Amino acid sequence: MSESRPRLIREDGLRVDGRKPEDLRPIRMEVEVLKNANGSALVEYGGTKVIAAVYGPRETPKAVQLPDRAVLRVRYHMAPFSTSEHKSPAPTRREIELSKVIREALEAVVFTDQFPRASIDVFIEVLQADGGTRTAGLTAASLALADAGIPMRDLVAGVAVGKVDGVIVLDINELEDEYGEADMPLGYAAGIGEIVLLQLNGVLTPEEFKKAVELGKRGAERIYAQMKETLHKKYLAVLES
Amino acid sequence: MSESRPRLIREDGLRVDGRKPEDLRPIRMEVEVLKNANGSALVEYGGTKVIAAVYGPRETPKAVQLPDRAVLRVRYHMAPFSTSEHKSPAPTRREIELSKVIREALEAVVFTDQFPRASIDVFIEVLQADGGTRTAGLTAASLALADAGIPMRDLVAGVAVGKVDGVIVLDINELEDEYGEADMPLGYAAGIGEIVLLQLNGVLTPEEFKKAVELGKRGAERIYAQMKETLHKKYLAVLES
Amino acid sequence: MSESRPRLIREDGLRVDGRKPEDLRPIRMEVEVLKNANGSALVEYGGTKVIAAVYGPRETPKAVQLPDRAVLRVRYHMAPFSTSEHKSPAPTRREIELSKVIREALEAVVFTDQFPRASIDVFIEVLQADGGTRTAGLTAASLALADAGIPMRDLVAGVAVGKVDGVIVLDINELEDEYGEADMPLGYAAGIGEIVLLQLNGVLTPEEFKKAVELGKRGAERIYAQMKETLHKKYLAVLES
Amino acid sequence: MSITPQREPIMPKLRAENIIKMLKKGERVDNRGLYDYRSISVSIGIIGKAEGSALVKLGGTQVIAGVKAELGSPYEDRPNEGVLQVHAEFVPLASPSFEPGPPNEDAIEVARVIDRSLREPRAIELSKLIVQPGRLAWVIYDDVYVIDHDGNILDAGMIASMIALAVTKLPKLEISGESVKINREVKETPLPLNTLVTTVTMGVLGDILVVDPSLEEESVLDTFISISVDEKGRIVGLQKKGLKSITPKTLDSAVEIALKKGEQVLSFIRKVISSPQEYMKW
Amino acid sequence: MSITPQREPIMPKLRAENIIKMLKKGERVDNRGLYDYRSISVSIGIIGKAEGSALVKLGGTQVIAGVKAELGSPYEDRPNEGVLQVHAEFVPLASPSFEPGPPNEDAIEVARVIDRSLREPRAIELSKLIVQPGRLAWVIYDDVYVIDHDGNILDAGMIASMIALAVTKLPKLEISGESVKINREVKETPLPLNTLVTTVTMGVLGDILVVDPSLEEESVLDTFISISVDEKGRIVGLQKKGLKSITPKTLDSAVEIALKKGEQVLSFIRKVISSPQEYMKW
Amino acid sequence: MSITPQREPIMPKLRAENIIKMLKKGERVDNRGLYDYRSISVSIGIIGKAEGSALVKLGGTQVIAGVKAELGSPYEDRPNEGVLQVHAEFVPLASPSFEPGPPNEDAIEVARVIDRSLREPRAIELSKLIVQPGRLAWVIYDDVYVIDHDGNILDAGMIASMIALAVTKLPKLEISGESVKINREVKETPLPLNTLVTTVTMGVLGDILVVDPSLEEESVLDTFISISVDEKGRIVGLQKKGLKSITPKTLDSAVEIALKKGEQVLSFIRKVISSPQEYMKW
Repeated sequence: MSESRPRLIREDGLRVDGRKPEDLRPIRMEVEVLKNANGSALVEYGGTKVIAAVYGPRETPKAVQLPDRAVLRVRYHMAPFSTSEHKSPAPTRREIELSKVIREALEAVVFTDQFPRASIDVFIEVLQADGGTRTAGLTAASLALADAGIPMRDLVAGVAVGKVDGVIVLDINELEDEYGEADMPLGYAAGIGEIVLLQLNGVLTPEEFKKAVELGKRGAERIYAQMKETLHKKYLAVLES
Repeated sequence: MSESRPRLIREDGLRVDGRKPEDLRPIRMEVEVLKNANGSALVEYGGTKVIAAVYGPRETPKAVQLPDRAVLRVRYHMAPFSTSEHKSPAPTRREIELSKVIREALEAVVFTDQFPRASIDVFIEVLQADGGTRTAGLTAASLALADAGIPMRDLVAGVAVGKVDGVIVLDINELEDEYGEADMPLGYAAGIGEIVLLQLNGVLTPEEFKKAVELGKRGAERIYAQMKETLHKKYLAVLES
Repeated sequence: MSESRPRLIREDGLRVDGRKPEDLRPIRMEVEVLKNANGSALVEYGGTKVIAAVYGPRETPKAVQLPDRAVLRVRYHMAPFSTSEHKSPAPTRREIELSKVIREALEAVVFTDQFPRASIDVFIEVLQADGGTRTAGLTAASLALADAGIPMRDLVAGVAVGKVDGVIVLDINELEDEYGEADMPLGYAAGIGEIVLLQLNGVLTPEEFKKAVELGKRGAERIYAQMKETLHKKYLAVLES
Repeated sequence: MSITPQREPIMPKLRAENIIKMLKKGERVDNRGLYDYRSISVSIGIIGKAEGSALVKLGGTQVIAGVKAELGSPYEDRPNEGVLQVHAEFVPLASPSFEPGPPNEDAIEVARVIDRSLREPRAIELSKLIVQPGRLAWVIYDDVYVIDHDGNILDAGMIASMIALAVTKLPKLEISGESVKINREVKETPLPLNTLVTTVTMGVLGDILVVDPSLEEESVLDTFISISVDEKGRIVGLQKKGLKSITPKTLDSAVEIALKKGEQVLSFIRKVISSPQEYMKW
Repeated sequence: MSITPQREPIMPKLRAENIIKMLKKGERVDNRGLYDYRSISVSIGIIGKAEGSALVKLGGTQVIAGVKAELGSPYEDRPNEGVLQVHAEFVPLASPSFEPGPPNEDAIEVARVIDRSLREPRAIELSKLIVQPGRLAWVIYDDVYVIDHDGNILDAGMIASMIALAVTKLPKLEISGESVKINREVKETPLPLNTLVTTVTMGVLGDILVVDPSLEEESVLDTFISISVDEKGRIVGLQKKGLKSITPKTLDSAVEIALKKGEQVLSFIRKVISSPQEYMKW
Repeated sequence: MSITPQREPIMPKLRAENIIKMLKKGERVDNRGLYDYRSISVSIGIIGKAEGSALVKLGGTQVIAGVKAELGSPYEDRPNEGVLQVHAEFVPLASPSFEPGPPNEDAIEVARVIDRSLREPRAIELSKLIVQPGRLAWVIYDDVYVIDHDGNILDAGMIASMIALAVTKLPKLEISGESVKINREVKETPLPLNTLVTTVTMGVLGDILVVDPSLEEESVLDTFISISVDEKGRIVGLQKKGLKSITPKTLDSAVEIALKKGEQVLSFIRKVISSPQEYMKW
């Protein structure tokens, strides 16, 4: 944090990658990218590349079944080559926590009560990590669930808001995450206006926090629109074929 | 063992902490110290602090059930802050062996045949280790079983006898354990006069061994009396309330 | 591979241990060497010592049962003292692969369809490793299966062919394995002329490969004959007793 | 893999409905107000072998935090700082629903939220814990040990950790040439702290917020939010948990409550650590 | 312990019989000839953070190979060489029959066959990857990541690995005195290669050989042989897999086919790595 | 967690009752006296690659002890001593009730009792196994490998360990400056021993003691006591095992028997190691 901390907001007020504080990185979305999975999606937020697959509703071992709803089983996992340094394949404490946080975000929107005793399995693989992997992963998971035809109350868009050099900025990249003052991942069901994931890793005043949530919601709404369009295109393509 | 081995018996014949060879350390006992467990006890032998909880008789996975008796499941475990150096939470070979030895000591007194297919689970947590943790743990487990109302042939009192600077001494502390010539943990059902736990870690002549067993029995009897009193007080308190 | 690579073919055309290229090492076989196992065998190829035991057909956990055949469960395992350097007991990736390769070699000959829902368990312990442990292990497993009375289409003999200093040689030892150009373990059901195990760890021209397979088959046939004789002797002994 | 958990413990339906009904009227089964903490009691120094320790009873929940200091390597990307390691163990002694074995996702989450709440506002001044830059540093282990689980483990663990760290004394270092050794006989230097921190955990029932939920309440509430605050009134961490969503409006209220309740808890912590001798009984 | 696996996925009996019947007539359900590979497509450089990477689609099978370079110790018995580590992960995203957890025997076998196929013909000149003899060497991690499993993972993983290694550029080393650091901003030196290598995997049905079996074919064929070949037409590895035996005569045919098909695959790899820019789209 | 085990193997009730009835009359199903060991046979040096090895057959029980010597760090609190590590593996080859996997509590107990029995009387003079004080020491691995389990693994393992250690020759060390290497071609220095040690294991049936119980006897007896003795007639270890208690009176008898039988076993061990060449057949 000390020596070579880079400057994150340039003199012209722009960020290290030339974005304005409220800009998203270029975002790419694609669904049905895998053959075996019931649903799948590839999502890129700038250099962050994530792929998600959904299997289910399917049979699940008795020991984890619930009588009145489906269980969600979610794994957030990083490929060994996704980070600057080679990552060991064993799940880290961070991966275990993020799997839980993403699962809980999805619990809030999936109509699990329609599939008692079944499981809906969501596998998220981070292929390249450049900031915002959990939120890109949540977006990908939501798209993959839609692609699998799992009924949901709403789609969920994920985006990380940060504070860098004192400025509240949208969709932080790895450099901004590492050297910034705060990283606040948000999962937002924009159609119904509900927050399904929220963490704060950093320090914010109450005013900054309010501003960050506001900026995050607006960013998520834009991502949400792109998600809708992506799914719409796919269904059109299906209808037209 | 070499360089800085401290003197364990002072010129006046007393031990490093001022006790006579046949002295116990100050012993504290308390039962019903936890809310969730069916029975619990806190036991201190000098600086050694141990807490034990009993859950059961309760349902147990089919794979471990026995048709004609309850299974005992016992875990002896040390808190990471219980030792001079920070202890990793993964169970050591020592903890695995001591869990077995304590389980077997309890098998000898619990009327397990009254609860076929059930399990009686005993969890012992060493909060601070200053010598005699397994025997203090056994005492605590026995109190917690009584507190849980599990029927037993007798209570069991644990105490470690040692040999330090050639002298057979009662209830050794950590320093005496580390630099002494022998550590002999004993579990004794004093009411029925039976030995339920016995190990020897050290070297004794047959005569010393006899003396050590004798001293251990006498010490255990004193601890046993205090256990009875502790339970008695609690039941009185219950009756009076 | 560089500095002190020893010469593997001497000026007289013989190998480091004095064998001709097509020579086997002294081979010892013994069956029924253990009391508990249903079948067992001890096999030595020179300095390589392997023991195999068979338990089964026996009941197996539901989760692994197959409705129309027995499952084979095979473990190839090296004793900690079997290698030059002390080996950790945890299974290595190599041991996991070899367990699979040996299991598949046995699948090809065991009449597993006669024992639906059962398991046939084969445990191979390498007591000393001096080259060719998997092939000696396969030979031992095959003998132990016969000793256990498990019906098979044929016995299987294992032998490793190698290329050392450019020469194709039979039954390589550890030195030849370490410094040679190729190690090709072969499992051969000589009675029916079928290959059940084949791997190549090294570089061969197509012509050398052909020659190596040929040499391996001839070597395996000799081992196969000794296996037959070993079993024959045992049954004679049984008949005579 | 994170899996939807079984709800534990299973509560009679009537009892559950009653708890909900009362909460909707602003009442709680234990007569607390919606924003009241249960009573908190503290015992300091109960683990003499630890460099610092505290037992916190938050209602029926009991958590011990034990702090140990060891020498180790600094992180490669932080060559001039000491190391903080927070771990939580939910030992089976504490609850019929805890299993022996490595920490599960709940224990890991508790430890990581406490860790971040300490790390982000630099509650501990890690730069003062370096011994030889790039080579040797103090490694501070904060172990959160749950011994009785009656709800809101996080706040109990956070308070216990904060107090244990605040009363921690580092052992003396004996340095001779290259060799550095710990002399645990002498413990003198307090851990350098920049601020106290606490978490405020609330259950969420629609737009109703319930501070410091008990185990019974936890098992009928689906959703929780924990907000970490420091002495400067800043938000230094946040974690939403549970199965349901939260609206932005409720989030605003939660922040407001957390700042207010957090201040109270921090005052309590300050009181404890300023007269530790009064809390040295167990 | 290796255990006879369940057959996955379970295929309708009629479908299975039809596949077999067709194979016996020399035909395949997807209209390929017995010795034809499915179409192969390649995307290079999709993982910018990796020193080299390639996504290979072999029919419906998708495999990513990512190559990372780190500094580490050389093996004790190879003090003058760098280290190659090949690992394969069959992540549960790729198939309903893959489970989370450490690599199972199938993933380990795939990794080890690729490893040996690279190691034995010295495809990578490891002696050029030593930094300080006996002390410091490049450790090259080749991670084979299966993301969609439609049969013949080995060949897809081998091709992806070979291409990823061929396009790998080592980061710059910044050496000052004893200290050696990796500067990943500058990646310049290609990995020194001696030859390209590939595997050719065939299903075995009696004396019929079926190149590049699809998942459907894999599930009706019991036995497989994978033969590794290099650019000099040598056999640099071989692995028989599966439940049945193979006759020496069929083995001879397999070698012949492998040499021929291997050459074709190696040409394809050469084409890709000689004009990598054409394959940089995903 | 230690769990009451299933009783293995299950024995016909009549057989069990008969064994008990006989023991009560002082008789055993295999015609031994109550205090008789089964026949012991020894093969030395069967593992040429080990620094020392012995196969011991105690009746139907077969145990191999293999001793390996490596270089490693001394323990921090024992900077002037070598290191002894005793491990036991109950491999599934040896019994239908043994499972593959890491050592269970029974295997750990056997290893630790052997370890303590060697360590406490300083059977091996560890101070002579230091190479560079505080930095480099011989690490002696004694691996107890059970290959056939017919009861009383501990005594078989102890005897095998003692013999294997007594015949162990350390490899030569090649020292040049800072570098120390093991040359396993030359093995010359015997391990420095101070005394021989053995355990004497007895089954307990009320006040009846049964030396060297067979597997059948083990499965009807609930309780065991193992007493370790050295050549000076001292008690150098003790472990009570099993489900029942033992009275002080029976304990006295057990000590008496152990001292007597231990002396006999130690004589046997002495005989073996004084003419090892006679025991080099397998």
